[in-house]
Amino acid sequence: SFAEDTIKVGIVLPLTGDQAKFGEIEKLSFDMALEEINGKGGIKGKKIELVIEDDTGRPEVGRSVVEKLITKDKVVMIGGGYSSSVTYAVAGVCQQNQMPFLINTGAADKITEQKWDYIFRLNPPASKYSASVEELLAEVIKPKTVTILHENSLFGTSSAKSFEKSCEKAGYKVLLKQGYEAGGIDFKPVLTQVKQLNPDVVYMVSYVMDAALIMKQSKELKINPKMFIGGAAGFTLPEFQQNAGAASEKIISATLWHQVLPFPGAMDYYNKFKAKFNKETEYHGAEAYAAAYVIADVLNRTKSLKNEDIKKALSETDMMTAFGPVKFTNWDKMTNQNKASSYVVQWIDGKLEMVWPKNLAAKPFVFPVNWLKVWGY
Amino acid sequence: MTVFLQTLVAGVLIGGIYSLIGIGMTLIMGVMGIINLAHGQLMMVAMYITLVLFNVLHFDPYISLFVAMPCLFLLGVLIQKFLLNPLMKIESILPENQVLMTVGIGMVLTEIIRFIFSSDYKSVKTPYSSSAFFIGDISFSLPMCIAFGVALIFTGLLFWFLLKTDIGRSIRATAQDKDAATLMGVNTGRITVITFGLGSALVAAAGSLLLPIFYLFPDVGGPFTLKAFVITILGGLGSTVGAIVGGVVLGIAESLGATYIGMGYKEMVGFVIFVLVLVFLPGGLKRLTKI
Amino acid sequence: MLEVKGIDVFYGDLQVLWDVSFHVDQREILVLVGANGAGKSTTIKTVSSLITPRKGSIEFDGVRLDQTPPYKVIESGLVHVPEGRRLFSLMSVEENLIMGSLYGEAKEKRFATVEKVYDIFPRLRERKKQLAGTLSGGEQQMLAVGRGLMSLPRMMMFDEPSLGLAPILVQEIFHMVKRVNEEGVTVLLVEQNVKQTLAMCNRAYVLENGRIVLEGEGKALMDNAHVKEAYLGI
Amino acid sequence: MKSKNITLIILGIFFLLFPFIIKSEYYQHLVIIALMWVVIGSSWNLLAGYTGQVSFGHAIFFGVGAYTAGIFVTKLEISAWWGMLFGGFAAMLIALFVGWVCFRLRGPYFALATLAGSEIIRLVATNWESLTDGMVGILIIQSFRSKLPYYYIVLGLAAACIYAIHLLMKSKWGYYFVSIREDQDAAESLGINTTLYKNISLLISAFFAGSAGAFYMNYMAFIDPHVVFSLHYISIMAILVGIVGGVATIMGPAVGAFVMVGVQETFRSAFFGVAPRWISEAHALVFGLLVIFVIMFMANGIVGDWGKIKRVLLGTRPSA
Amino acid sequence: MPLLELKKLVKDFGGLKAVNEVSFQVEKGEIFGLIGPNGSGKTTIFNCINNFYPITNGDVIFKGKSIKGLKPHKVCHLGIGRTFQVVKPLARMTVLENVTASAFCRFNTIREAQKEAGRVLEFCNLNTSKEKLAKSLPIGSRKRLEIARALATRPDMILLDETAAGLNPSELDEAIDLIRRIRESGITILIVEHIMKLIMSISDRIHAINFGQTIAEGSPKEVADNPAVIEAYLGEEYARS
Ligand SMILES: Nc1ncnc2c1ncn2[C@@H]1O[C@H](COP(=O)(O)OP(=O)(O)OP(=O)(O)O)[C@@H](O)[C@H]1O
Ligand SMILES: Nc1ncnc2c1ncn2[C@@H]1O[C@H](COP(=O)(O)OP(=O)(O)OP(=O)(O)O)[C@@H](O)[C@H]1O
Ligand SMILES: [Mg+2]
Ligand SMILES: [Mg+2]
Repeated sequence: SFAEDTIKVGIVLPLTGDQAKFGEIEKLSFDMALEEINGKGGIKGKKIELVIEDDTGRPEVGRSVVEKLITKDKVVMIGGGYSSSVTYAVAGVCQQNQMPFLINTGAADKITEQKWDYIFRLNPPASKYSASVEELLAEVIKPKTVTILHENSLFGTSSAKSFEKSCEKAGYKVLLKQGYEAGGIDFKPVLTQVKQLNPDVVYMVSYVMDAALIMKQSKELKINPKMFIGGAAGFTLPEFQQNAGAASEKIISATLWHQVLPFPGAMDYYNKFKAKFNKETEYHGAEAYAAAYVIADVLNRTKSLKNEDIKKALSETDMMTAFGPVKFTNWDKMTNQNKASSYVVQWIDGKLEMVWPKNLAAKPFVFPVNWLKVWGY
Repeated sequence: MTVFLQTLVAGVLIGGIYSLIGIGMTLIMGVMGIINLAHGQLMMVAMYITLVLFNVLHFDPYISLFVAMPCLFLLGVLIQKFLLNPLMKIESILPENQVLMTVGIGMVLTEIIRFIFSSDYKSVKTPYSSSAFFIGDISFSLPMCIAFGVALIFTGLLFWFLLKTDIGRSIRATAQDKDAATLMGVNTGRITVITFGLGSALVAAAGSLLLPIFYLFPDVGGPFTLKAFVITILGGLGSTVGAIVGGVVLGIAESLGATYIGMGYKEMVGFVIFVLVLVFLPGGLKRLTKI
Repeated sequence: MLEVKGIDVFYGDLQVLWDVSFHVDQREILVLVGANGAGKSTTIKTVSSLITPRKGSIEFDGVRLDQTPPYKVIESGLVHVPEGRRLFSLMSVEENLIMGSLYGEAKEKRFATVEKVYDIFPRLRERKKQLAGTLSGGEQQMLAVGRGLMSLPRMMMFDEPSLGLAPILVQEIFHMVKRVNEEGVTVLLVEQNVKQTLAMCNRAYVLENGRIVLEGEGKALMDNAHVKEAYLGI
Repeated sequence: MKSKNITLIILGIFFLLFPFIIKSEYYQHLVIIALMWVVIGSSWNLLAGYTGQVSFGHAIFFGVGAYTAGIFVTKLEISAWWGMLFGGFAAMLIALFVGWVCFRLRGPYFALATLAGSEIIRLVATNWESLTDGMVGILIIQSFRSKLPYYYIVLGLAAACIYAIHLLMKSKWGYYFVSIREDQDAAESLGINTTLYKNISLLISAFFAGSAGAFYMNYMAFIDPHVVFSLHYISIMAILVGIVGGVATIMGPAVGAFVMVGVQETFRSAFFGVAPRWISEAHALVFGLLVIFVIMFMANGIVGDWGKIKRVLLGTRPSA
Repeated sequence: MPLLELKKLVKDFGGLKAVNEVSFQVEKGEIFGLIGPNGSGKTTIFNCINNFYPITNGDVIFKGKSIKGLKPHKVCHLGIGRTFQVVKPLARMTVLENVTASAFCRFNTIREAQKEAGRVLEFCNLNTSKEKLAKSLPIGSRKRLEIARALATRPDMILLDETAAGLNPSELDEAIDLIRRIRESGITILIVEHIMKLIMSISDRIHAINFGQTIAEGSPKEVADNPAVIEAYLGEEYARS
């Protein structure tokens, strides 16, 4: 391809290794968005070319990738960034080289707390994922006691920690907080403890398969709290429902995104992805898809392809995407951080419905729930 | 008390699955002296076979067992014949070359599967996947009980096979002195190949039985390889009965650890036991029980 | 019975045997004599097909051993009791014996043969449950010979069976070799104990630096000046 | 002998001038990473190749070194560069314990115990949040914008490591290490305190691996338990570097490090963008195949089997 | 004062008493033979002296001090060298390196150690195989290498375990000569051997054991004529010839 005809953007994603599954979804979403954008004529007559490189989930490889993108491929900006460790390594290099970097997944709070002006983040930091659940707890469920289970990943640990803090602030007693290594077969030991403690709320930060196992085993043990709450996207995926079966019914979950959200293009994106690749997508994909549109928007608005101009265009972003509104501002200790909101969804009769915030709810929140009856005992 | 009992039951049942994984390892490592770091990956392949049979032909995983086992037997045979046996002839400074070879094999298996099936999580849903029965307050998972029973059966069969049949004896003899076994009329090349095949077939059984309970992705194997080592060392190398005892002890220890130390330390319990046994009870539980 | 014709044998690039030819007749005791490193063990290993000669042929009762895979040699009725015993150290004495009888007739008569071996070596009966690896050197040698007998061979090759044995046992081993021979088994014996072996054998070959240098009846060789000087230390 | 010295001098000059010859930060980064692997691979080689104690847990020492440097920043608020000094010593401290436990074992059991050890320490680092911040990881601010300081520091470390091992192997200790590898009982009967010398080898090895870890912390500025205590990417990679280059040779691990980093990057980037994209996706597969290939056909590594490789490349037959 | 003294040495292997209350004294400068049928516990006694096996009961006194429980390498430093019945060459080191490694026991610099090694190799007639890898040696040379390695640690006493097994008569004469020269250089020798020609001709005194227990001790002739020794070990035929 001729350099003049295309604008090169580098994308850093894990395409092999243990995070490859998500890297793959994001890559497909980027590709899909790219096709749409270029199909509509690209940017001022030029096509965008995404140079998607595999970071293998290792920071030093991520760094090789970004150095290569900058020096060899001469990209104008960089996107992607899945795991926090890689994202941070990449961000450091980008800042040093004054290369604009739009992060769409790497969630460690610290990444945008470095006062790095070339680093922008579309997704909320890990500590903000549960905001809407907290509202729901305060207004409807009003629990006295809570137990927290979370996977021992960066995301799991930090969101469990911030949820614990807000519980303490709200005056709910945290009876138990336990982390686990993802990929366990048997959660019964800890679930037996939960059953014994009999909390009002069981809060779980788990990815999809662990989530299904935990719910199935909770059902086996007949745990009976006021509510089971998922703190992460694991509980919103169709695979969760398929695997957990009856045990998924009436579970609620926080989510950053779901196709039922009233954002223009959300449902379209979901359907199109499913039709095109014959598999499910989820919020990671939506983040990537939205990021691609932000990149296109920025490249459209920028005065030139100079780093500084692109950075300026990025910081002036104010648009609606399939992932929700995107606008980079400085708040709390963070720089160039998009303020994405989070939502609560509930599995009602085998379908995932938006139940919170109230103004966006598609169905009323089902509460209280008689679990033993739901599970068919 | 309920917490303790339920923890114990959960531990024993998961121990059944562990034992099944360990039996294959005890054959390959304990008897043949091959340290197989691709053990879990072989199980992973068996799980994918079971999955495909379920999705395409709607075979119940318990029936697929009888397909996955021969398939993995074949795979094991090929690996031993073309990758591990030739190594014996190569002189190198470190005998641990063979261990690394299995690391390479594990990587290749994982990546091939990833190429075919992508990294997505897969699982099968059977009516009994999450069925449980209660005795008093204590819940027993049905598929885990079945796995436990199968583990017992396989242990018994293997025990008998190794001790009482000529092929079994030939397997042990080959492991101890290849040349001498050859002189006694043992086709040692074929014996190692059969042994690796059998070990693979056994771990395939574990895979098929695990699938209804667990889920599946290309990297699922790694942690199970490590568990298999713990079990084999704990039970005592080459001891079939040791494998089942080792599996159950590991299951119980992990469960108790999860309940009374913390869920995050569950995996660690296994490794700590592993090191303790290696150091303070060389020979494993076999030494205590003399079986 | 056994006919070795002009074999050349190499370890890698290193040639160890040069054009070695000899034959063993039915029912005789044949001895190979030679200094350390002369290639005696190598010859035996080649006969039992553990090593393939680059040149030449080996025929046993019409079977081309050099074209037979090593594990099939025992089925043709030829058994090799290796140097250094090579027992299955983690198996019991009895299991080691059983390993000697994996095929055919030997398998059918297995338990009777085990008893016979125990009669020859009562020490083994005492220790039948002990692991072979914890036996003393002499006990191990007995077991190695016993294991060889288990296959009911027509011909046995012994590689230094008296190595490291107490004088009383050395005698026993020789008696035993004789007895084995009297029962109709042809014997090929490699020994350092030159005097005794030459006295008891029918014929012998002298191997030096990988070549056969002398051949003759045992008694005749004993009078040979070269043998006297080099091997009998007279 | 002389031509060998000349080669070494030329190599030395090349490495000293490298950042001025190749200005691309991308290649500089790759060489920095490769040099770091020279240190890890050489340290593994000392313990495994020369002393015969095959460690499957070198990530323990690498990770402890890295965490020492990181914790200096987060807990003591002093520069992570102190870690370059103390990271090595902290790794030695852990090595004392590892040695105390694992050296009771021989052969593959030692290997398995070190493997378990590295998993244990990874889980400790994950769960001991008050010290390590768990999976949140440790993040520091890089000291230098330019790559030059990092380059020369790691170059110095690699040179020191190789030279130290070179000297060591010509001394009494070197003889003792190899004797232990060949036969521990014989070594013991020759008056060699095998426990002591195995530990000495382990300590030296741990020191270099720990220093490499501390360097990693300084250079990458972010670590978490999965990154630095990784079985596959640190412990196994260390073995591969050693084996590919040639165990029990001085330059083997150095060659192995450059080959492994080079091959990995070449495939990962699909031959720098020349080859079709799917090759990049298959890079892990290629990696596995490479392992199998090396073990089958170059069991003594590139340096160890150099004669053989030359023969194959030149198409000559071995002289009979 | 004897150089080495065993006091009621007992070694159990889980019920099996491999050595049962064996006592003897080896005087400085003598060649002391130890004989006994196979499995009578000779190698086990060696392994107890330099503590490859922990002693169950009894004591071992060397130069007037108990060496019970000392690590094998310490025992070596105190001045006891040994060979192994099943040879243990450092296979992928050269012969010179094998001996140099053991010479480091008394010398710290590589130059001195190599010099000592050269001297010992000369003494043992291994000079021609200096640069060969130990694994490529034939068994006879390997046994001599065992002796050379033990000598290079400059022992006061050396334990030889069947170092002449597998030698033919003329090689045997060389071995006897070597052992005599070792004694002449002032080293006390404790030797186990089944070859009567050797043990009877060079030993000053012989100690015979059976089933781990002493059955006789005395000059070679006394022992050879002892009925218990004949019955258990030599056999009637040997006695007659
Ligand atoms: N595996 C091997 N690789 C290389 N060379 C070998 C090997 N085995 C034996 N040799 C060499 O081959 C030659 C003949 O050895 P062989 O074992 O046949 O001798 P031998 O006559 O049986 O001697 P001994 O009396 O010591 O048993 C020796 O020089 C020996 O060093
Ligand atoms: N590690 C061990 N475990 C159990 N039993 C052992 C062990 N080592 C030796 N034995 C037993 O102890 C007894 C004495 O063995 P030892 O090796 O000392 O005999 P030896 O006198 O050296 O015989 P040989 O002349 O054949 O070498 C034997 O019966 C042997 O089976
Ligand atoms: Mg021989
Ligand atoms: Mg002995």
